[in-house]
Amino acid sequence: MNLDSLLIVAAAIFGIGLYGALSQQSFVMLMMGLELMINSAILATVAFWAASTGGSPKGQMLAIVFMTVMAIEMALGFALIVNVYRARKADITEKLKKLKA
Amino acid sequence: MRPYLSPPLAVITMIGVLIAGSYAVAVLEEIAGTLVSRRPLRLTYVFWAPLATAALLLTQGRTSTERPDAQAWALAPALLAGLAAVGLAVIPIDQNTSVADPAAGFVLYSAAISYVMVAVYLHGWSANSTLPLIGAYRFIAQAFAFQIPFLLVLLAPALPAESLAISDIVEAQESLWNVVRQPLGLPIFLVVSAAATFSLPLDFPDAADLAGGTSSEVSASHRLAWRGARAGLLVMVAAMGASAFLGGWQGPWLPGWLWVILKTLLLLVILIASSHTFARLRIERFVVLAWVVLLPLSLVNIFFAGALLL
Amino acid sequence: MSRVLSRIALRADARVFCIAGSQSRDEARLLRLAEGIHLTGTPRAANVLLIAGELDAGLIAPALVAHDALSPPRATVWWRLDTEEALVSKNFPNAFMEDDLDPVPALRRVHEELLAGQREGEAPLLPDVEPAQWQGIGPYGQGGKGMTGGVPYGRPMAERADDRDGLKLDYLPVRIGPLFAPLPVGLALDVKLQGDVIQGAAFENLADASTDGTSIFHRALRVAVLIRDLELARARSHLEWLSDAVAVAGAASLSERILRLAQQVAPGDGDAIRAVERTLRRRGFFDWSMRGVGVLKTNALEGVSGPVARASGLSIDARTKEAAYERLGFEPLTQDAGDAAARWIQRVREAAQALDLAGQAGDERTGGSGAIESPRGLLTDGAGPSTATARLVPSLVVGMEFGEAVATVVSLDLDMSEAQPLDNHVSAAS
Amino acid sequence: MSTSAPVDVLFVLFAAGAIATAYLVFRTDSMVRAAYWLLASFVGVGAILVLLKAEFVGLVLMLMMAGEMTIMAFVMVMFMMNPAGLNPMLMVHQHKTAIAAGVTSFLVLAGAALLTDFPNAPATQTSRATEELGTELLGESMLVFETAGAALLGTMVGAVAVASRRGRYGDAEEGSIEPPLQPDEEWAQASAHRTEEDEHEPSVHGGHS
Repeated sequence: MNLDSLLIVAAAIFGIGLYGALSQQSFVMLMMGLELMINSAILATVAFWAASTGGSPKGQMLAIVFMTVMAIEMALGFALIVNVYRARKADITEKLKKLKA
Repeated sequence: MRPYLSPPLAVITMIGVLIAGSYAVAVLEEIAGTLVSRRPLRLTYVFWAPLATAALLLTQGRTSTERPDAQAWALAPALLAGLAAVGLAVIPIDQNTSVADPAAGFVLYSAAISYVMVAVYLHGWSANSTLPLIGAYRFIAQAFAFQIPFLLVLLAPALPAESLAISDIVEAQESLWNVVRQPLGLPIFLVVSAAATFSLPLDFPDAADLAGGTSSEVSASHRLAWRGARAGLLVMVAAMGASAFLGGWQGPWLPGWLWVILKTLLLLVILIASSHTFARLRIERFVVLAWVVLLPLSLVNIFFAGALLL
Repeated sequence: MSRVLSRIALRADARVFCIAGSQSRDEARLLRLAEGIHLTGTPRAANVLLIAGELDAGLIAPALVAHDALSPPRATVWWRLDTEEALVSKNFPNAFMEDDLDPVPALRRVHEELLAGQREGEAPLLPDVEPAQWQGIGPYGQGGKGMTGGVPYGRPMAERADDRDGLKLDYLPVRIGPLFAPLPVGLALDVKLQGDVIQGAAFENLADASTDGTSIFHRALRVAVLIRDLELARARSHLEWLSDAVAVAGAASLSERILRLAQQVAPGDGDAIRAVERTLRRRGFFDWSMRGVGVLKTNALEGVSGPVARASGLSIDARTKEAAYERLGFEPLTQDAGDAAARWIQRVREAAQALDLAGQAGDERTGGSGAIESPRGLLTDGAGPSTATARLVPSLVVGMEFGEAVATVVSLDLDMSEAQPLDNHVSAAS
Repeated sequence: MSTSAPVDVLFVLFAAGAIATAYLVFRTDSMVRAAYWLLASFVGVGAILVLLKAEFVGLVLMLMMAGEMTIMAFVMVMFMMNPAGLNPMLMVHQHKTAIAAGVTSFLVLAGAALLTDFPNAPATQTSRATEELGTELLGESMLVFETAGAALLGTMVGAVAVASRRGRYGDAEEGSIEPPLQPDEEWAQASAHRTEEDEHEPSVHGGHS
């Protein structure tokens, strides 16, 4: 386990997440792609913390900020899904050709 | 840092604790049921019945629902038993012995509790049948209601210890047990524990009005595994209560590990006796109770614990 | 190894799933008190199927499904009771039966023979096939047009419907019953579920209509009977119902205690019942569990009689018209709340009152007047009280959480064999 | 940063598991499975973080994700057709582009990771990381920590407001219609009035031009 291998794992997860976020039609599946990308960001951050910062707690701090971002993304994502579904009965992106109601 | 058990010994200990704990829970259940129903108490029967029932379930063949998610269905009891093992592992057996005592033991324990939701949801969902599915839905409402009070009420004992390691939490109770120092703690903990282990009066996902809920479609060894895992979960919360509020290994005359066992048994008796005493709440009442009463009370508890430190 | 396990398993209670015909449920209920057997709530937990009495025609098909859900090696025992007909023996050819069968020893024997390998486990009675073939017509082999729709395996896919949050989420059409343990025998609820909320409901009565009941209340329609016996039977009926209701509420051990009490009570034991009421109240069955559940307003109670009506404040009771009861100073009890808790309290108090009456009655007899107050309400020749009460169910359970709906139906104390078969399909819109 | 052989073996296992389960998220027909594969991927990453001695962050990640993924599974069952995977499904758009983007981003990031020379200052392998993090959270970085908390609170309030049925002026389905200016005017009239105005506006402008 070294920094290079950790970053390659993070890159692989990021790639899969990007694929999901771009390709999925369903809102929820799309959000799963986003989550995976944030997941890889957390992994990379902590990897840097462990290998390159001499163990300064600031690195872990950044990872916690990422987790906050993930929670915010989930909460807002779900709220928007509910709202869009209420207004348009749409649960996939294709049904939202225009954003104005 | 305390010496750990060697890995093989740790595994054997965990398996032994889980099996012995499930057996103790089954016997206590049997005794409580006999006393409440006012049947004559036949001791040989009480001690044999759990073993015989287990043997019966093991000799039988399993049946399946129509098109279950078979892997997830089989995984769920194993996951639940694994969580019970993880939770039990962080609890020190003795002043000088523990299976695992990580610095963030409290967080690991909390994580195990929150994965109970995953196990129960998978168990109900993957059976592909109505009653288990309703049980799974119910547990989601239940789990989100009890989890935050559960975390908060367990966090309060960590304050005087100034550590998230369970052994430090026990050590900090040398002069005064947390059950006295934080009088709100243990009662709240017992309520949320009944919810976390979904035992009566809060057994919503596996309730009798669902004919067993998430376990209504499981048979034979699968049923045994699920029941065993639930009993293991009960032991896991009782052991945590004993360590976090009743001073764990601390006590006069007897060796530490015996104190841990006795205190765990005491909490098990309280939990099982109350499950044979109180009527099941309605789920919406419980959700309201958890958010409106237990959550503020556990916050008060934490402020109180913090104020004592200043 | 497996032989050792079997030896140990011999000491276990036989795990029995009991299906009772609608005329035999009182006898079947008593098996809960028996030692050496354990009645399960679901067939999957059992290895022996017990069929009590003659099954109603509508219960045969569900009973076959339940039989195949038993854990193998499985066996069936038919406790014939007094029946002569042979619907059960035709459909369960391998069922163990004998004349004057004593159920508990027979179940033990079958259980032990199964474990010892002396009795061969029964094969499934239904063929193991998909209920419908996979229909793939969409571009990815799915059931209908587009991504969804169709009936992939004979199950309709979920469809959107209104819900209380206005989201129009999918609902799931499912049938609960007729062998779902908490509900009365023969009642099958067709519900539309959204999550655990019931959005639409209909019910079907699968119980055979009984032309003439054998209970003392049916006898009292024609001949004068001792009030002492009649009131004792009423108290028993209420306590047996209470035992069932407490079991559904999760307290199996308390349920057993109440059932045992129901067998032991004698005229004049009203105080024993009042002690039960205090126990139930202390344990929270009324205030925590049942308060506010299934409220019935007086104007919804057309044709409804008995404790259900009296728990909503209607003071109607056929007993007030009888001279003998007047002499005993009988006054009907009522409650105001009209919820499940009120119905629980009403029945418990009526049971206590009935025992008091039975204690005072001496040799008083009823008039045999053709209209009798049975434990469930007004019984006349050919019409039972459950018809009107059952009609309340669909509109009552819509909008309820599932457990609340079950508690509500239980609190009505239905006997489906009493309900008329004619308009047995009542439904409420979602 | 050098690690012992058992840790390396565990790392390879967790890493392979995290990547494989991340892939399976988009390769299953069952919504619940998709959500729980994602959870498995998070658990894999969390376990790697624990191996890196970032115990607290790793365990909190796992703890948080159990709840989040169950909500996700639940929302999927609520909003998505075919939640149980009775029908096979592949609901994608711009599939080839997405694959290309995924592979490219992996190659670029991995390449950057391999080619860049990062400073080599491994964390000291003590068990005090949790304690240091706690001191940091409630010491120097308290502002960041508090900001995160405030942001979460704001998000929760906002999310509830967005998702709830009642908008600012009434039912969400009917749109947020402002109340009338005159107290005795009917709401419906006010809204009809305004719609008319909106429709007339362009033609008025057209007349001027």
